[in-house]
Amino acid sequence: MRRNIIIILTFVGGLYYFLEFVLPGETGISKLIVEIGKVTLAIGACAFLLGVINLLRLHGTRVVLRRSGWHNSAALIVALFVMLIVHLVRYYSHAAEGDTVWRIYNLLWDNMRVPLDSTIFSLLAFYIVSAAYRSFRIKSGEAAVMMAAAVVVMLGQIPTGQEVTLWLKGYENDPGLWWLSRIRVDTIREWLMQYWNGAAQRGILFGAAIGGLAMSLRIWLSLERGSFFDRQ
Amino acid sequence: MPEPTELEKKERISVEKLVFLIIAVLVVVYIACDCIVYSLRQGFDGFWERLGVGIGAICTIGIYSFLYRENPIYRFLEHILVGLSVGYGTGVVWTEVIQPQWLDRMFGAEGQPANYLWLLVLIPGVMWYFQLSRRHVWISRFVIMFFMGTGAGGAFRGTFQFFFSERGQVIQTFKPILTESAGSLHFTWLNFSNLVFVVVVLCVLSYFFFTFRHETNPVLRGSSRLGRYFLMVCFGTIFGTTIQGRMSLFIDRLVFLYHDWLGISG
Amino acid sequence: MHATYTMLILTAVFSAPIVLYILRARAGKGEIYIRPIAGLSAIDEAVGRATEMGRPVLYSTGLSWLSIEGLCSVAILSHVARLAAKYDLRIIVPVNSYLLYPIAEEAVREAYADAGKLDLFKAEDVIFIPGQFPYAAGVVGIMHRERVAATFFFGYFAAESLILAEAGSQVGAIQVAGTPDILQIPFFITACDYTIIGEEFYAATAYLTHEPTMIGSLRGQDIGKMILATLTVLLLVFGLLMAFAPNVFFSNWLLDLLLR
Amino acid sequence: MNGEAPSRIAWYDRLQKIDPRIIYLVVFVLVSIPFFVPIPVKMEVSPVVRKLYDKVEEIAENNKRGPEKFVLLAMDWSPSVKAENQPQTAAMIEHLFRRGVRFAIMSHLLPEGPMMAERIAERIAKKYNKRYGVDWVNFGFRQMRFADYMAFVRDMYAIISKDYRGTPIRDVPMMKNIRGLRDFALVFDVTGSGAYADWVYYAQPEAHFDIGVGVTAIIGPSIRPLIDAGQVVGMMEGLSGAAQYEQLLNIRGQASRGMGSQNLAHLWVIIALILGNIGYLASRRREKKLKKELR
Repeated sequence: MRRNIIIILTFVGGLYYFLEFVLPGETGISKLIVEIGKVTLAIGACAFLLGVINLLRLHGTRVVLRRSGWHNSAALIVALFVMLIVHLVRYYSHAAEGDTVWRIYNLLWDNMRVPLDSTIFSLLAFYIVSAAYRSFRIKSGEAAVMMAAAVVVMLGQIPTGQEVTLWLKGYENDPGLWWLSRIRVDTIREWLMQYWNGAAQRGILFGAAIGGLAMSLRIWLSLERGSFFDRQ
Repeated sequence: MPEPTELEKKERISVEKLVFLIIAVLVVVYIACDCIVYSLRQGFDGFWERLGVGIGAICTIGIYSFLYRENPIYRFLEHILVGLSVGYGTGVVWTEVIQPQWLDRMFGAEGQPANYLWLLVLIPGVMWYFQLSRRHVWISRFVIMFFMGTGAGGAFRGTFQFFFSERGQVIQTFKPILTESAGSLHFTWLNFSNLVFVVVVLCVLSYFFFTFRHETNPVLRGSSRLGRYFLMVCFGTIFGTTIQGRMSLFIDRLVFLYHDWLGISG
Repeated sequence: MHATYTMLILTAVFSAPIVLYILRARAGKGEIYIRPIAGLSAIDEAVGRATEMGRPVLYSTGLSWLSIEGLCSVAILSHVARLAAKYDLRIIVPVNSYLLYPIAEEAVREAYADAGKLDLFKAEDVIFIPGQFPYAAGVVGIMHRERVAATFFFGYFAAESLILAEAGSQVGAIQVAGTPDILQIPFFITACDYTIIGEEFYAATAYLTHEPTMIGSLRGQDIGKMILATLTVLLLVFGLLMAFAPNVFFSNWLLDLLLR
Repeated sequence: MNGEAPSRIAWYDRLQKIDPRIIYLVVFVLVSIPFFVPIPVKMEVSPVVRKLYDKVEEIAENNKRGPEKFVLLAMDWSPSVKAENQPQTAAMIEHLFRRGVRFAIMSHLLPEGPMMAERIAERIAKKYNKRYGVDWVNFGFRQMRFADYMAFVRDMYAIISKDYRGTPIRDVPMMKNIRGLRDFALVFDVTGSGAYADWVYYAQPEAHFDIGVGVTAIIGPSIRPLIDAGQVVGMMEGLSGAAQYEQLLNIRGQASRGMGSQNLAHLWVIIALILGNIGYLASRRREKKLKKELR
C-alpha cells in the first residue's frame, strides 16, 4: 500500500512539470508554477535541521562516552552553536555595522571560517604537484597523449610559455605564412581547448544528457529497482 | 634506507615536537607584539582587527602543519571548521528562507494578512526527519520521492531545450565544412576545425555505446578506440587547467600571510 | 516558453525506446548484449593479487549520498565483497553519507552470508566518516595503517579524489576507479591502474547486477545516442549539399524542420 | 634492502623516490619569490575573456540609448574557492561600476556567495562612490530546488520578498524599474561547481538573457561546448582569466599579482613531470634488458 502511494506521489510531482512543458502556454497551468514554487520552497527548507541532528548525534555520543578525541567533538559542537546564535542575534537585532555582534560575527567569519576553508582546499596545490611528479607516468599511449595535452595547456596559460612563441604574432593575415600564427603556444592551447576538448566534452554531454533523461524516466515512472526502492 | 631503531624514532619525535613548539611560540609572540603596537596606534579597533588577522594566521599555519604529518592541532581546527560551516548553513536557511518566506507569510508581517494555511507545510516538513529512525524511514520516502519526482518531471524541459532550442547543442553541431566565396568553394582553416569538431563528437559518442557488438562492426570498434584517445586529450586539458586552479588557492593563502599578516607588500 | 512541435515529437522519439526496452527486459523477453567493460576484469585481477599478498582490500564509495551514483556504487561493492568473501579476504568500506552507510553495511553482510562466511564479516570494517576532507584524511590513514593490497574508488568524488588516488599509489596497491563525474577522471587515470569513464560507470553496474531495468535502460539510451549521431551526420551532409548545389537545396531544411 | 649502502641505489630509482616534503618545500619557495621580487607579467588576452568584456561594454552602450538593462551576479561560490572566484567577481564589479551598469547579487545554491560578493561590492563602491540600493542590490541566498527555481524564473518577486539586509524588496529604489528576469541582459554566474547548468538549461530559454561565467580553472574545459553553441557568451577561466580581465580594465588587481607565482609554479610542475618520467622510462628500459638477459 505504502509503495503505491509513493509511486503516485512521485508521478504526480513530475506530471505537473511534464504537462507544463508539453502543453502550449495559454492554459492556466503555467500560472500555478509560482504558487507551487513558494510552497515547495518552504517544505524543502524544513529539512535544514537534518545535518545538525546527525552531527550532534555522532559527536554528542563521542563527548558523552569520552571516546578518544572527544575534546575535538566538543569544540565542534561549541563552534556550531556559537556561529548559529551570533548569526540569529545579528539578524533579529538589526545590528548596525559597528556593533559588538557584528564584530564577533566578522571574527568568526573573516578570521576563522574563511581561512580554515580556503587553507584546507589549498592543500591540493601540494598534492597535485606530487601527483604530477609521482603518478603521472607515460605507462601507455593514452597516458602519453594525455600528458602532451596537459603540457601544451600548461605552457599556453602562463606568461613564460606565451613568451616563447610571441614573436610569431605578426603573421595573422599574411597570405603565405598565415599558418605561422596558428602554431603559437597559446593559439594551439585555445584551438585544443575549443575544438578538440570542446568537441569531446559535447560528446560526453550527449551521453550524459541521454543518461539523465533515462534516469528521470525511471524515477518518474517508478521503474527503478534495487535495494533502496524495494524496501518497505 | 635501513629501518630506524626504536631509540632513533623516539629522538626524531622529540625533535619534531621541539620544532613544532618553537614555531608556535614565534607565531604567538609575533601576534602579541602586533596587537599591542596596533592597539597603541588605533586603540581597541586596531587591537581587535590585528587579533582577528592573527587568529586567521594561526588557522592557516595549523592546517599547513598537516603537510608534514597528521597532528592534533590539524584535527582540532578541522572540527572547528565543520562546526562553523554547519552552524552558518543552518542559520542562513532560517534567516533567509524560513523567516521571510514562511513565518512572515504565516503570521503576516508588514501589512500582509496572516494566512494560517501555511501551517499545513509542517506536515510534509516534519516527514524529512523520519530518515533518522530505522523503523519509520518509509515515512520520509513520501517527501523525498515527491521532490525527486518534480526534478524528474522537469528533466524533459531541461534536456530538450538544451539539445534542440536554437542555441541547442545538437543544432549548433551543424557547422559549415566548406565556405563559399566569390563563386568558388574553399576549405579554410575554420572549415578544417569544424570537421575536426564533428569527427571528435561522433567518435567520443561512439565510445559510450554499450549494447552494440564491437566485433561485428569494425567502424564502431575503430571509432570507439579513437574516441578513447580523444577523451585522453580532454582529460589532459582538465589536468593542465587544474594545476593553475589549485596553485591559485595556495597563492591566495600566501597573499594573506605575507600581505595582511606580515605586512610585506609584493 | 513551451515545447515546439518538433520537441514534442523528439520527446516521444527519445523516451519511447527507453521505456519500451525496460518493460521488455523486465518481462524477460529478448536477450540484450552488453559489451565487456575492461575495468571489471581489472577488479577480479586486483582481488586475486590481494589474495596472493594476504593483505586486506579497501572499497571507497567516495562522497556519494543516497543518489543513483551511490546505489550503483553499492551494487559494485556487493560484487567486490562477494569476491573478497570467496577468497576469505578482509574488506574495509569507508562511507561518507549517513544515508548510504546502512545500505552499504547490509550489502557487505549479505555478500559474506551468501558465501556462508558470516563469521568472517566484521561490522566495524564498514566505517562512517562525514565531511569531505576528514573523509580523505581518514581513508589515507586506513590505507597506511592496514597496508591494503587493492583499492577501489566507485561513486561520486570531488577534489579529494586526488588525495585518495595519490595515497593508494604511495602504498603500492592495485587501484581500480570509476566515476560518472568527468572532472575527477584525469586524477584517477594518472594514479590508478584502470579507470571506468563517465557513462561506463552505469554500464558496469548493469553488467554486474544483470538488473533488467538497468540493462533495458542502457539499450534504450544507446538507441537515443544513435539517433543523435545520425542527426549530426545528416546535418553535416545537408550542409555539404547546400554548399555544392546552392540552388537545389536553398536552405538546410532539416535544420529548419528541427527549429520549427 | 637493508644491507645495500645508499650510494649503490641506481640514479633512476633515486630520481623517482624524492621525498614529497622536499617537493612541497620547492613549491613553497618558488611561489613565495614573486612576493618579494615583483615580476611584471603581461598576458595574452584569450578570445573567451574578450567576448565577455565586449558584452558588458555593449550593455553599457545600449543603456545609453534604449531601456536600461541590468546584470545579475549569481554568486554560487564558497570560501574554499575564493582564490579564483573572488578576483573574478571583483573584476566584473569594477567594470560594472566603471560603466554605470547596475547589478543585483544573489545565489540559489550556496549561502556564502552573496555575503562575500557584498564585501567586494562595498570595497569597490567607495572608489566609484556608488550607493547600495541605488547602484546595486543584494537578494542574498535562497535555496531553490527545481520547483522553486522555476517559480523564481517566471516571477522573481514571488520568491524574493526581502533583500539581503531584511528591507522589503519593493522599498529598494533600484527595484522600481525591474519587472522580472527579462530586464536582465546578462547573468554572470561565478562558481566552482556546475551551478551554471541551471541558468543554461532552465532560465535562458525563458528569459533570453546572455550568460557569462567566471569559473574555477578545473571547470573551464566543460564550458567550451556551451561557448561553441552560444549558450555562454564569454568566460573567465581561473586566476589567469581574471588577470586577463584586469588587464583589459588596466588595473593591477589580486589576479595579476598572482600570475608571477603561477608562472614559476607551472615551470616546476613541468620539470617534476619530466624528472619523474625520465626515471620511470630508464628503469623500465633496464628491466627489459634484465628480462632479455635472463631468457
